[in-house]
Amino acid sequence: MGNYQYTIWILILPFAAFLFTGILSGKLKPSFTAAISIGAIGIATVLSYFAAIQYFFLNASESYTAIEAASFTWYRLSDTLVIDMGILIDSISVMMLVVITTVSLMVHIYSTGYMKGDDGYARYFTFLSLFSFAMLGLVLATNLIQIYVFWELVGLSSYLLIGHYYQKPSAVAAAKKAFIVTRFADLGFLIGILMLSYYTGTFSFSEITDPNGPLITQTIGGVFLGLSTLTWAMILVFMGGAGKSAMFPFHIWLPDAMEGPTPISALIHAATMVVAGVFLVARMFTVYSLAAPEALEVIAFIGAFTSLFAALIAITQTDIKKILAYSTISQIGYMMMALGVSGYSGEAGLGFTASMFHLFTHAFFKALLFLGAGSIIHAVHSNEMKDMGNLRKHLPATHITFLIATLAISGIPPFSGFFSKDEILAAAYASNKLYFAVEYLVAGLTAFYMFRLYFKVFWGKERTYENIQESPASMTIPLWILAFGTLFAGFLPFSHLVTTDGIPFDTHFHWNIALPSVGIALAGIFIAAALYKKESARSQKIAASLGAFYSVTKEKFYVDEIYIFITKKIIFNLISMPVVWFDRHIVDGFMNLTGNTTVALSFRIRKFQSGNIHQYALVFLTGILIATLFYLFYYPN
Amino acid sequence: MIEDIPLSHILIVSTLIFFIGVYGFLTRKNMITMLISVELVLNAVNINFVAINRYLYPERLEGHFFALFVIGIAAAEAAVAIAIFINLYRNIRSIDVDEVTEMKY
Amino acid sequence: MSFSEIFLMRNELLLVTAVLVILIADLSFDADKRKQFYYFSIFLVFIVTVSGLFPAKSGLLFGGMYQTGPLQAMMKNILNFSTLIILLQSWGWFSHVNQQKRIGEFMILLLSTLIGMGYMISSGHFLMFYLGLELATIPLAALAAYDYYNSKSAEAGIKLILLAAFSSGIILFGISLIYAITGTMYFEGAGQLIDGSTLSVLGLVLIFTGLSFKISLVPFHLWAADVYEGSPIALTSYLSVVSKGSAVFILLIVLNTVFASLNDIWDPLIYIIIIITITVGNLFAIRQRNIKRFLAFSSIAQAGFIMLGVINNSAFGVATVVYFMLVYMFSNLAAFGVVSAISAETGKESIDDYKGFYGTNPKLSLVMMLAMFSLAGIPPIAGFFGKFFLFTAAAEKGYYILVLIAVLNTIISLYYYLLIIKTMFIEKSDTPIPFFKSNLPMKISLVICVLGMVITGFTSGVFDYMVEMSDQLFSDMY
Amino acid sequence: MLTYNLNILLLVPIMTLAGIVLVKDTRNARIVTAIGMSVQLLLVFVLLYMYMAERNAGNIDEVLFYQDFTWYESLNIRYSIGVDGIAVGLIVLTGIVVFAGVFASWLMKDLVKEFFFWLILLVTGVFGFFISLDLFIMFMFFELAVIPMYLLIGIWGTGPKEYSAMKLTLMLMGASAILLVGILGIYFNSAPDGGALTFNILEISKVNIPIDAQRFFFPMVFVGFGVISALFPFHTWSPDGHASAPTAVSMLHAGVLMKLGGYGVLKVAIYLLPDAASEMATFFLIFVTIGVIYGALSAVMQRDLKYINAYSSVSHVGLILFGLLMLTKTALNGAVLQMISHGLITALFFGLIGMIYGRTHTRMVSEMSGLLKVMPFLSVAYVIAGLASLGMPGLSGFVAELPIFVGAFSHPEPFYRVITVIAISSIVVAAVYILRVIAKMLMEKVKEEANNKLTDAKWYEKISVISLLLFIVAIGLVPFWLSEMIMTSLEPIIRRLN
Amino acid sequence: MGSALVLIFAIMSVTSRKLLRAAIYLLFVLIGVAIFYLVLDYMFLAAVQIVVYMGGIVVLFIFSILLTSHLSEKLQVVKPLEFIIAALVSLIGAGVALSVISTHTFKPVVADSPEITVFEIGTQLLSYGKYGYVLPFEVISVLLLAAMIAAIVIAKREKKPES
Repeated sequence: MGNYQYTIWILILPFAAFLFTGILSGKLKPSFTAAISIGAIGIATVLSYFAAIQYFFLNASESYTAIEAASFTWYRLSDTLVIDMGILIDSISVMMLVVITTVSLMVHIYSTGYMKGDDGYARYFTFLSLFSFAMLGLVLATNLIQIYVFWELVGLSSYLLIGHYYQKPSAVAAAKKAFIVTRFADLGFLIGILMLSYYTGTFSFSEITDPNGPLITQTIGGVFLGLSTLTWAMILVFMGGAGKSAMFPFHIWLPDAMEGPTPISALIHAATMVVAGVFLVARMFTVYSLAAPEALEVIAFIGAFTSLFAALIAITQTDIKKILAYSTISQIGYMMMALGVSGYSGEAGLGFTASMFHLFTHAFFKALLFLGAGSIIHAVHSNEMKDMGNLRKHLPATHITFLIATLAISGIPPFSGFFSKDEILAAAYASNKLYFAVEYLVAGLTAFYMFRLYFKVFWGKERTYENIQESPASMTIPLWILAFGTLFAGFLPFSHLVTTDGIPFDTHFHWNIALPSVGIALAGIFIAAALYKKESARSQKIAASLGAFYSVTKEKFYVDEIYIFITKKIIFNLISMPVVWFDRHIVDGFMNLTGNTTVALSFRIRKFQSGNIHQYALVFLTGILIATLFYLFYYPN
Repeated sequence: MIEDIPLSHILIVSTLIFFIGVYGFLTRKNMITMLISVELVLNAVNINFVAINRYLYPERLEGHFFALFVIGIAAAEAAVAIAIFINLYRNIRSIDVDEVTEMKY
Repeated sequence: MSFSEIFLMRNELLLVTAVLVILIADLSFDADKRKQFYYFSIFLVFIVTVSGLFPAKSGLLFGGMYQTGPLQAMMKNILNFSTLIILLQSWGWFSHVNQQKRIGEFMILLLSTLIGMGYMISSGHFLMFYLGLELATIPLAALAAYDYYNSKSAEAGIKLILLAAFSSGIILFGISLIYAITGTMYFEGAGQLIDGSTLSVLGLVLIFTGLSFKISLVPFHLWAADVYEGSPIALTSYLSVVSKGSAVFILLIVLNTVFASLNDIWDPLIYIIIIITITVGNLFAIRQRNIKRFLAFSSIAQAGFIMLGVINNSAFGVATVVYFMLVYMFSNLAAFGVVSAISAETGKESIDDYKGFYGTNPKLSLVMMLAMFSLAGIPPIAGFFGKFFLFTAAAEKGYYILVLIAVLNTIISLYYYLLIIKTMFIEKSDTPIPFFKSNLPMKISLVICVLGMVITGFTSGVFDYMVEMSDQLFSDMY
Repeated sequence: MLTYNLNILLLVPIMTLAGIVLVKDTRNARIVTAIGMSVQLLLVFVLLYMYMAERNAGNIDEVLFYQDFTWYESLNIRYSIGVDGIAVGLIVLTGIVVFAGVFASWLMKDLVKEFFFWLILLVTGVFGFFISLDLFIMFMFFELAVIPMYLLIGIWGTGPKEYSAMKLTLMLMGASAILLVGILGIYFNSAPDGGALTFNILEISKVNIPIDAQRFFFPMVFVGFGVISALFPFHTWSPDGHASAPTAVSMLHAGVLMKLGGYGVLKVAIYLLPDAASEMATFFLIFVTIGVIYGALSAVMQRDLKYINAYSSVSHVGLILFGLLMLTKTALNGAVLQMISHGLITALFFGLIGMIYGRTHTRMVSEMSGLLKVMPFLSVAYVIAGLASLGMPGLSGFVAELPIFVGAFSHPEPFYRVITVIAISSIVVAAVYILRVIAKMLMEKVKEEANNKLTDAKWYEKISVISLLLFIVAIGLVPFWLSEMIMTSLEPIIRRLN
Repeated sequence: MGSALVLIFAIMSVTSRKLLRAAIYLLFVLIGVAIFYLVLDYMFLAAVQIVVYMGGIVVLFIFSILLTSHLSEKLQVVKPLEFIIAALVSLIGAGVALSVISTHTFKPVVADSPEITVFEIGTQLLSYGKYGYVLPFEVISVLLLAAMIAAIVIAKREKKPES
């Protein structure tokens, strides 16, 4: 145990930076805005590292326990249900702190070069601070509502940053899409939270995820469609995670989100925000593992499926950022699958550890890839691979760092990706051979498409470039730092740090799995080299021979079209339009009808008032007669 | 003499006159004839009052006096009504009720 | 009967005196001093009105033929006051050349109907009731036909007198039946002897319908619109406020004395009549383009609302009716005042002519708006309180459905009142009624009405006093 | 000890009214109004402060600053006023919204005096409604608040204003008519064990109205108040009315007037008729839930900004009724918060729409684009309003909707949870229609040539916008003070429900 | 049989196509009614009936008929439908009234009654106690005055001024 009070500043600083630069936007010099943001995240980074060292290495005890470093009541919903805002320090949150602050700081620095001269320079940094704050708040959350709050804020900053080039229609559309898709997924998350709170009467992780707590030890709730209510709740929670982490079928927003500035893609859509779903599942892992194993199976399935699915699409894409986006989806699928196959405690929890490990390493190499891509785009002013070729001459620093990251993601030792991927494969192998087979294939596909990208961009034919030059130091330094991380992150003893129950365990190296996986990765690399190292027609031939399959994957399995069909055709045209029609014509029509009928009736009965005295007298008399007859029959005394 | 005629007989007659008057009021087009019908109605009522007074409550003359006043009022009413008829006649040269339907609906 | 007791009748006596003084004065004011004569007459009415403000005692005169009490006095005050206001509003009409000479006769006839109403309200005997009723009707017919170059006016007079004669025939028939059963025409005696036989029910129906004619309840209302439209405006407002009010009050007295023991029988009758009266009145009012005719139907609907207080058949109900009459007087007379000002100035009586009226005559249109809101029952204007108490009265008896129907009908009425406001405030016209200055009496009357509409609701004392008086009346009389 | 005289909340508007009548030229009319409403806003905050101070001092009375004068003795109608936390919250809302509204209509051109007169009269009614504890005066103020609407829309509105004004007025007054019957019913059942009948809410809350009477009158009171809260299927006045109304009126109407309904449902229907409320909640919930979803779905297809916002109000105000009908403390708390939050948000929306309309002269989303570039202040404010409306944490919408859902979900009946899930899905639809507008109207390039020359907000518009924004953020970030204030005041109602 | 005659005259007075004849038939009815009064020993009333009605009202009618109509002119009859409805309503009305009256059991008839003298009538008319009629007497005098003024002011019309 120790005093982690200072961690509160990790949250406060970016938030203060956001508020300060946000409120005074337009009044500050853009460079000053950037300086404030960088300063804030820089201090936060230092504090995060300090916290990590304190937590992992200055910790006296054998196991890592969760510590509530700070907590105050933000909002009282009822006498028992209270929403706290606080800081939860445990192994995964500390690990995430390191990841987020590091990548974020790098991206901040990188951006000063990348975004130079942009109209929205100040705005960009303001929102970056907001994102950092939200993401840090998310991982430090002590309870479900807090995580939901920051979850939404993360989504918001993602929306704002994707839409940074708001005058570009495609960016606007992408931002909207990202928001709405994740929002829809969050609906499930929210309902899941409500269900959990209904059964437990609390939002707090410390109570919900307590392995000896009531939620896990006692069966609660009824059974619905063959699964317990708790399982349903956990599946719904996962739905939120799937939305943020772009799991099938919610993945569609992520490739479009590449419309944002590239550093944003690196930070939000590669390293940090998109793994929030993985983090969420990890955060709730105790419950999943001990009380809702069926939900875990769902997670494993979705994860495995997505990783294959996205990898297949990635092969055929031509936009470098899209390729990276699909690769991100695929890699997150890996992590999800790993969580899904994981057991609880000790060696059985390898999948969990592996997933976190992969998350950690992935953050470094994927951020590096994106920033490298950013560097390329910065130089070439295009996203399309057809505009690139033989860039290794022009962009040497970018080339080297990019290659390191590509090797890492392909799982080539000794780069970090190799270690984490190996653990995942081992976990899958131990649990489900089918998943192992799928992931094994995906490893090969990954190596293939990444090297396809690499070769097409850095080798291949020289194109005509306009005054092309290597990016400024502000951009290359972060690349080198991240490359350094990519190189050495794999050597961290993760199973000693991050485990399901906080108790470290020893892993041994799975040679039987590692060697074949390296083998298939190399195979992928060789195929890619053969096809793309030199410009040739072979790739087109293969594509043509695959025919329909090629075009289906190139069109991303038409998932977007299905979505558009469902929203435009079904929800808008078949539900909303009729609702509007119903409202205008039936409901409002009824109100108007009442009025019109009254007026029409008024016109109808005007003959009653004919102006003729005879008739008046007749009506008079009839009135009397009716009254009298009424009494004669009803009061016959 | 009242031994010979039962009360109900008189009441029946008066009621019939009343409704004859009503019928006249409903069917006559000339205003003066309508007024005549009203006089029939009033007379019918008067018969009622007087007969009831005489047969049932002879000790007090309430019905009798009532009838007396009704006659007086009938006269006043007729006078004013006829004055208005004449005025109308000067305006539209007719005292037919079907002609006075300028205001309706 | 002592000399002092005769002062219980001071309202009627003063009115008779006033009539006689006007009769004489009419001869002594020359043709060029008609305005002085007009003011003189108003002054007389004013004196009568003020005299009514002195505390009134209750008592019986002439062996019970005449009965009075604070509530009756209050009702008479309302009627006197209304008459005063109506006369104040009439100068515009009087000042026309062909009317000038006949101010005297007009005043005499109007005041004599007021005498009739006074006697009617105070009657304790069917004969007095009948005489009062006739005195309150026959001169009115003449007044309706007063504008004798206008065939509409004559038509109004004819419709009024013929149908009134017919309805009084019906009332008389009813009275004769009651007489046959009870053998007495004093309300008190008749009330004790009434037996609930079919004959008495028939008598009740006939008397009730005869009075309904006066109050213009549907289906006995058909004369009202035509007569209101054809009559001079002064008389229209008089009919809709004074004449109607007195009839309602005597209906209350008759129902609660003579037919008190039959209230289970007359409740359903009133119940149904309320519904059809309000509905039909509203439905007809929606479509009217002539403002007088419009107000006629609106006042028919209002009569239906008044009956909500009658159906309560207790002291509280009586108080709500009297209170509503007071409020209704202010509101309706404010409306009629504006209409008559415009009519006298421009001769326009169609609602369409009121387009853009706010642009040219903001003050008058504001008065009109207040009147419309008051009639519709919009707070904080007095009409709201009046209606609310009437609803309370009906609800007290448990007639919630009836109240519901009535309040839903207020929406229809709100609709057409808003139409008037819309015409004045929102719609534009190329030829709006030009700006004009109202004459002094008109201004005074409108100020009084507006003050009345605004203040009456807030000063709870008025209503509380009425409830108290009404309780007293019930404990004294019944 | 210093006590707060609530009458001052009525006095200031009335004096403002007098001031408006007395001043000669139109410029001064708006200055008088602005001063009056600023003073009012200040007083509202004094009230808030004193209320909290009093509560912190340990005063646990059900209402504070209670005053009671007999008015109509014969009917036991009393002028009783007092506030609890709920009322204070809504009074604060009203103060802010009207303050913002006055500044938003600074440039009102024709018949300025009249406009402000009617506007302030309406406000007087609203303040009166929130402080009253007697059903009679409550009803009186209710109608007083509704009726100026007719003229405000009819004279100063746009589009089919006469039709809209008439529809709105008639439907709302129709509702109040039904309500009247309900109130009379409560009154005549207010002393089932004998004793004096009363309109006083506090006194009625101490007796148990016979269950038959409750069953009969609850629907009337609920529907009566519900219509002004756009209860399905009686909501159709709302889109037309809001669309036609001038800016300040839309702000006040959607922002404050629609809340009268919710407040009434809570303080009259639920508080005084708790048994029937429990029995009939399920039935009415069906309509309310339809309204929530239905409003949201309708908003998606609208093209006119005001219609979008009006339907969105139908949906969001539906959530108020939804929370109220759940009858759990958390949900009630959320419902009250939603009243305040939605009031601020929708007022901001309508204010902004008015300001944008004043520049572009169109409210059609398709006829505008890229406004963020030309009017950044208004656009950013619009985005924030949108985010608040779709329930973004950190803004008031979230802290209001969350307790509704949590409270609704904690209901023991499974049906309620199912219906809650349906209602929650409206927030996704909300995201769709809000983001659609933001994307189309504010972002992308300016397509219309003329729009390039438009100016951003003027100082008075900034005052209006910022005052609203400030509270949206304040409540969103620190909901604690407000929710605690409401929560304590919900205690008596909860006790009645059990 | 006397009453039958009265009824016949009554019917004729409301159906006669000639105006003047209708008035004359009314006269007969009135006489018949006066005879009723005589039969019932109400001499004074009978006298008043004859004086006021025959001397006043009927004469008034005849004058006004002469003023407003051509004697030869036949009165128009109402449309058949209107006639049927009117007849029906009257008949039903009569039927209802008769059935009610005939089923009602009146209190026993008091056979002998005291003689009524004009003096008694006069005394009662001017007495102001119970069963005294001085107040109605005064009221009807106001009424008659008003009616007189009304009739004059309406009937006496001047030429419309040129304006």
